Amino acid sequence: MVDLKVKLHDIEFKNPVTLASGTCGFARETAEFFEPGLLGGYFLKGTTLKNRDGNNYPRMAETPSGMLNAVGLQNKGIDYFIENIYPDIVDYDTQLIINVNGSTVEDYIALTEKVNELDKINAIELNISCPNVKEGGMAFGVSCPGAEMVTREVRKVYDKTMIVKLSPNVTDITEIAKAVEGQGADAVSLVNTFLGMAIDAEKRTPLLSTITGGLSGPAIKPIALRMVWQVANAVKIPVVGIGGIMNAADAIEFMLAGASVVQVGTAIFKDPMIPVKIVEGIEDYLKRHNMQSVNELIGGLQV
Amino acid sequence: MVDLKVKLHDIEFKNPVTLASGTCGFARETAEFFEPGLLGGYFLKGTTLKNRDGNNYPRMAETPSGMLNAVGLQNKGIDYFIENIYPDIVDYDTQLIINVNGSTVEDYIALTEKVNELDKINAIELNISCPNVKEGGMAFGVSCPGAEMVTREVRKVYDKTMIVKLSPNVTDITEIAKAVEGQGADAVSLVNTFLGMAIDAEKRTPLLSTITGGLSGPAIKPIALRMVWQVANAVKIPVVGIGGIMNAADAIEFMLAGASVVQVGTAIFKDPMIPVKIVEGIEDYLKRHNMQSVNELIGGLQV
Amino acid sequence: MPKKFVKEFNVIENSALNATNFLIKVQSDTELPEIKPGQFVNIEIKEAEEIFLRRPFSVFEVDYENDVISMIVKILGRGSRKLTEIKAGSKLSMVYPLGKTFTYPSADDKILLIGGGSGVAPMLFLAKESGLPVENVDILLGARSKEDHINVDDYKKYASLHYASEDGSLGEKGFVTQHSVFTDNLNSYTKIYACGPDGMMRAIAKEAKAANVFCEVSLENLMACGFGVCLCCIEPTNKGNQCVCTDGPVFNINDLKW
Amino acid sequence: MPKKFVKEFNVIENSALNATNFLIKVQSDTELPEIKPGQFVNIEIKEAEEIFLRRPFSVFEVDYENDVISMIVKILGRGSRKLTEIKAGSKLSMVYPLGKTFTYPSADDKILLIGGGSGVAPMLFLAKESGLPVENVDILLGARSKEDHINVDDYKKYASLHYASEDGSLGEKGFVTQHSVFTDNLNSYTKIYACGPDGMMRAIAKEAKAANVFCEVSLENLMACGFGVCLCCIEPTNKGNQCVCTDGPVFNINDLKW
Ligand SMILES: Cc1cc2nc3c(=O)[nH]c(=O)nc-3n(C[C@H](O)[C@H](O)[C@H](O)COP(=O)(O)OP(=O)(O)OC[C@H]3O[C@@H](n4cnc5c(N)ncnc54)[C@H](O)[C@@H]3O)c2cc1C
Ligand SMILES: Cc1cc2nc3c(=O)[nH]c(=O)nc-3n(C[C@H](O)[C@H](O)[C@H](O)COP(=O)(O)OP(=O)(O)OC[C@H]3O[C@@H](n4cnc5c(N)ncnc54)[C@H](O)[C@@H]3O)c2cc1C
Ligand SMILES: Cc1cc2nc3c(=O)[nH]c(=O)nc-3n(C[C@H](O)[C@H](O)[C@H](O)COP(=O)(O)O)c2cc1C
Ligand SMILES: Cc1cc2nc3c(=O)[nH]c(=O)nc-3n(C[C@H](O)[C@H](O)[C@H](O)COP(=O)(O)O)c2cc1C
Ligand code: FES
Ligand code: FES
Repeated sequence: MVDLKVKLHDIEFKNPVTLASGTCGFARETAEFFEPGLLGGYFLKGTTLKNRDGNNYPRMAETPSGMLNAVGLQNKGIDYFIENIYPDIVDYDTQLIINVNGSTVEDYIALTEKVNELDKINAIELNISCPNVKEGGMAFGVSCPGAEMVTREVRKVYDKTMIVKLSPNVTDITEIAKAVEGQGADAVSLVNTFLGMAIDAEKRTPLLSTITGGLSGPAIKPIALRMVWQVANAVKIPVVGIGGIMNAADAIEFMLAGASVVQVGTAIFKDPMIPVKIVEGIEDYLKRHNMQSVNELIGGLQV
Repeated sequence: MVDLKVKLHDIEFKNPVTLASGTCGFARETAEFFEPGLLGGYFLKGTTLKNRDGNNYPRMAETPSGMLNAVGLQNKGIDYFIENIYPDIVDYDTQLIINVNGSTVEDYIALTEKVNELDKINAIELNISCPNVKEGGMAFGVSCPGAEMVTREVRKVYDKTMIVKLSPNVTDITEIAKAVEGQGADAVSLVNTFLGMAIDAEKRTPLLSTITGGLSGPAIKPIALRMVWQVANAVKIPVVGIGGIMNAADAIEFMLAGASVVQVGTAIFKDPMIPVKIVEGIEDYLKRHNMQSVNELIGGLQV
Repeated sequence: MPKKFVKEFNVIENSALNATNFLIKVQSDTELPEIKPGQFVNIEIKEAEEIFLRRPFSVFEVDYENDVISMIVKILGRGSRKLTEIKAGSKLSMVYPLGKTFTYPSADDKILLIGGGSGVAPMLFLAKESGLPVENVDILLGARSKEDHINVDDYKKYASLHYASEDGSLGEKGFVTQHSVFTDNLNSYTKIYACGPDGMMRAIAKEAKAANVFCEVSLENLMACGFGVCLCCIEPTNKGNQCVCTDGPVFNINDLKW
Repeated sequence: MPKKFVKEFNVIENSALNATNFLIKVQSDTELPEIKPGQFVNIEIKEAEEIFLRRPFSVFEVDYENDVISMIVKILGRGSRKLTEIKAGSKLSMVYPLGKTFTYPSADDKILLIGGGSGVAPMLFLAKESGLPVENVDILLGARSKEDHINVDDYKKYASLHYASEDGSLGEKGFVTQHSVFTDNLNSYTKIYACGPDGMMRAIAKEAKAANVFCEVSLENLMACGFGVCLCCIEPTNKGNQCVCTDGPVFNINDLKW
């Protein structure tokens, strides 16, 4: 038997495979395909203080080996979540992590205080990297002072595991990672989507209502992998790897580069069973390579 | 008859389709497939003051809809070019542009002074964005002061068309574009490759000798297109669009986003005839859309 | 117990209905769940360059005896074209069953089903499933010309068939909303159902609203996931932005902001 | 006048030589240029997900009469596997002819051709083209076992055939460098040519250097473009980093840094 358990700061995941925020709804949707307890955890859909309608349709464009989205954090707000969704999912035998989003630091604090009350939620993911909203969002994530401020203020009100989600749309992601580590982040997750754009050449119009959107999927994997590798070598806190993971080999690559946990995002649009197959694939890999624990993979790249 | 001619500052291209530096050698190699006079121009292989061996093998890794390279500016130096290559290509009926690369500002100046002597070369492309060299390269291109310095100093010794090639590995590419515009750049070209990485999961080693390399190909197109759009809206000088252009529709999208000229790169590894097909495809598009001149496409996106 | 599945089906038939429409039949080696008109499958387009996402197609017929699902695929772009090239004997990965069905008519309803473009399949499926006597069901199909219509004579046992074509080559000349069953008798129907191009459905909805007739439309918004997690397929409704893939694809026009 | 071409060929044959090696024959509808042993084609692997670049394969045979080129494709990974699934009747896009040929033997040369793995094709092609009497040509093929060898009996008219297999199931047991033609008679050859796995070629080169015998190897470095523009396929040589695709793939071992 190989051991798939990994720790991220002080919470344990039964395996390193989790789903990325915004691509797994509130876990209930994937539960129609498979038992949520099969996965290490779920990073739930980005939640804000109040209801948000998100951006106008069309919000999606297919691109080579990827897609652009411009959802813009559509959600019914944290109170709706607590009252109507949380009770449905509280018994899932997996880690549930809330992805919180604010336009202001006060938003993040207010959200965190509400999340604090939820016993089942052992960790929070601060999204300071959403490219699809006008205020807040990525603005915090692309400068050290912005990232530091959000991290510092939330840290004051949150004692459980605090993960800060970083934007790849920066010159040096290690600077931002070090900045949030310095303000008490327990882990960093990366990457969020890359700001991109698609045009309909025949119609001469943008394909997204917002003109630009966030690029995800295998197309971004090489860049995301590089960033995870750089950040894992720059900070002491654990790293959650995200970006174009489609199969077990991809997940293993992120772990070799230094990720303790991985998030699968866009892949589940292609095949909702991929996350489960990745868990199996990692187990198989460990057996084939005579490894006892998945922890042996973390940062195991031979350079 | 539709008019395919475009101007970039004060030089004219017979059509907007050119080949990107590092992907068309010194134009002679593609001449084995087609007449170089069919294209608007060639951005020749990155040239340095002295011979450079480049990085160790392996230098290449295939990625989803793209590839990583870590060539590291292998070339025989500017003097070799002038003596042994320039005479071979001087009669090509197309624009030939030298892509110059330095480790120091002095290198750029010395190179430019030598290029100045070459009558056939009407423009220079300052590569301040190569991610695959240890000194210089991208270092200049990811900060405004660095980019400004190179641009300003080269401007002092170069009177013909000076194009500065920008790195996409930055938080805000419009800042860099505006900075080089402020120092006298006649045009900007973007993007160079994205810093990425690939790992062999089974062997647990990087696929490139240099660990990281530059990502190119259709995978990066949505990000490159967004950057061209942003820069075209931020500066007054013309923009050369680069990144994952595989066909006429892609080229047209870049022009709609604001590019006056496009460079085709990685696509020719897939099919050396693609650039010629793109010229034909643009002509066909203009006819179908009842346009007289390709200039109608530039910045023609309806938002 | 899962309610939705990802599965490789065996393609048992792919036949051209006309130049751009194909009937694709796939068989499962396990029992099918119940699938209703309006519900759809999300199909992986394999071995195609630069196609990343699945493509959604309405279920056209279900044969529970043989565990066979059929779809009518109209060639629109790269993915649908590639799909119509699939050979009997190959595999097709589908996510299913997705979306919700129509409000079924009651025994005394008189219904009009209007299909155009890629929206014909769910209308024919609903006609068959409606359980109404043939005289209570009218099907109106619209297309550019005779060649773009598919042969649906088999449905004469479920409904009266009416055709509109823009060039007048089959049935009445014009759009479906210009057809006599629509212009003259709209109030004779108690329920109208429509699926097809956005413009067509909006035009129908406008008239149905004016005539105050119950009307449901099945939308075909662009989708990334098809099962409610990406929030890309949204349609503004009186209940806020709703997901076409899970809250729909069937919507009552009174709930839409049309 | 172009010297290199991109063209869609018609696949006229794809037959399994053994479990992992396939003979693929393609026909041009225009006249072929001259193609020599060691030269290669760069093949587009169509309709394959996540394969972006072409894959290079040595030319195995050229039939100028019918404008047919053959390749022997060994399954190594995704691209080569996909290629071996191609059906006669389909199209194959190739960039050709690429690379340089070997230094041809002169009439009085006695040559040894050593092939292993995916490197068999250029050796057989060279044997045929060498123009030498059969007694002056030895072919030595290495593989893991009998099953991994392909049948090359047709080449008996051009050369004496020798086999090495790691398990001893065909010919002598061991690597090609442990085979008697190699260990006992190396000095009897005036020219040695080799193509195969890197390790094999390096081992051969070492012995050939020690024995001071002329030796050329055909390298199979990873390639992006195949025609000398990307500088990805480089091999360090005494003349600096050279491109395997244009300066090679054939190199004299004395020029290599091995
Ligand atoms: C719930 C649902 C049920 C459907 N049922 C059927 C069906 O039964 N039969 C059928 O033939 N088709 C059906 N469709 C439409 C089908 O999904 C699209 O035709 C298909 O996805 C197009 O893919 P493509 O790769 O061929 O086109 P692409 O190459 O991706 O696109 C070609 C052009 O069509 C546009 N386009 C693509 N998809 C849509 C869409 N869904 N709506 C509007 N414009 C679009 C694109 O923007 C582009 O301009 C349904 C769609 C939905 C959402
Ligand atoms: C000039 C030249 C001539 C060749 N001639 C032949 C021939 O006649 N017949 C034949 O079967 N093959 C030949 N090859 C090798 C052939 O190109 C590769 O086997 C093929 O590209 C592998 O592609 P793939 O998609 O199957 O493997 P991938 O899935 O891309 O790779 C599978 C594994 O193999 C490794 N790999 C891939 N290509 C190579 C390579 N070129 N060298 C070493 N390792 C590699 C990869 O790193 C990876 O680990 C030749 C190569 C060159 C450069
Ligand atoms: C449709 C969509 C919606 C997303 N919504 C969110 C979100 O609400 N919060 C967030 O932090 N990231 C969001 N993301 C980003 C993903 O969590 C992930 O960081 C990104 O998609 C890269 O991973 P991938 O390539 O595996 O998809 C979203 C991504 C997509 C595609
Ligand atoms: C193999 C390779 C070598 C390159 N060498 C150079 C170079 O010498 N100088 C330069 O400015 N850009 C170089 N580039 C970057 C390209 O010019 C281009 O900016 C980039 O590849 C993006 O375009 P594409 O996606 O069309 O390839 C190189 C790219 C590749 C793939
Ligand atoms: S397509 Fe993803 S929510 Fe509807
Ligand atoms: S493969 Fe590009 S130079 Fe050889």
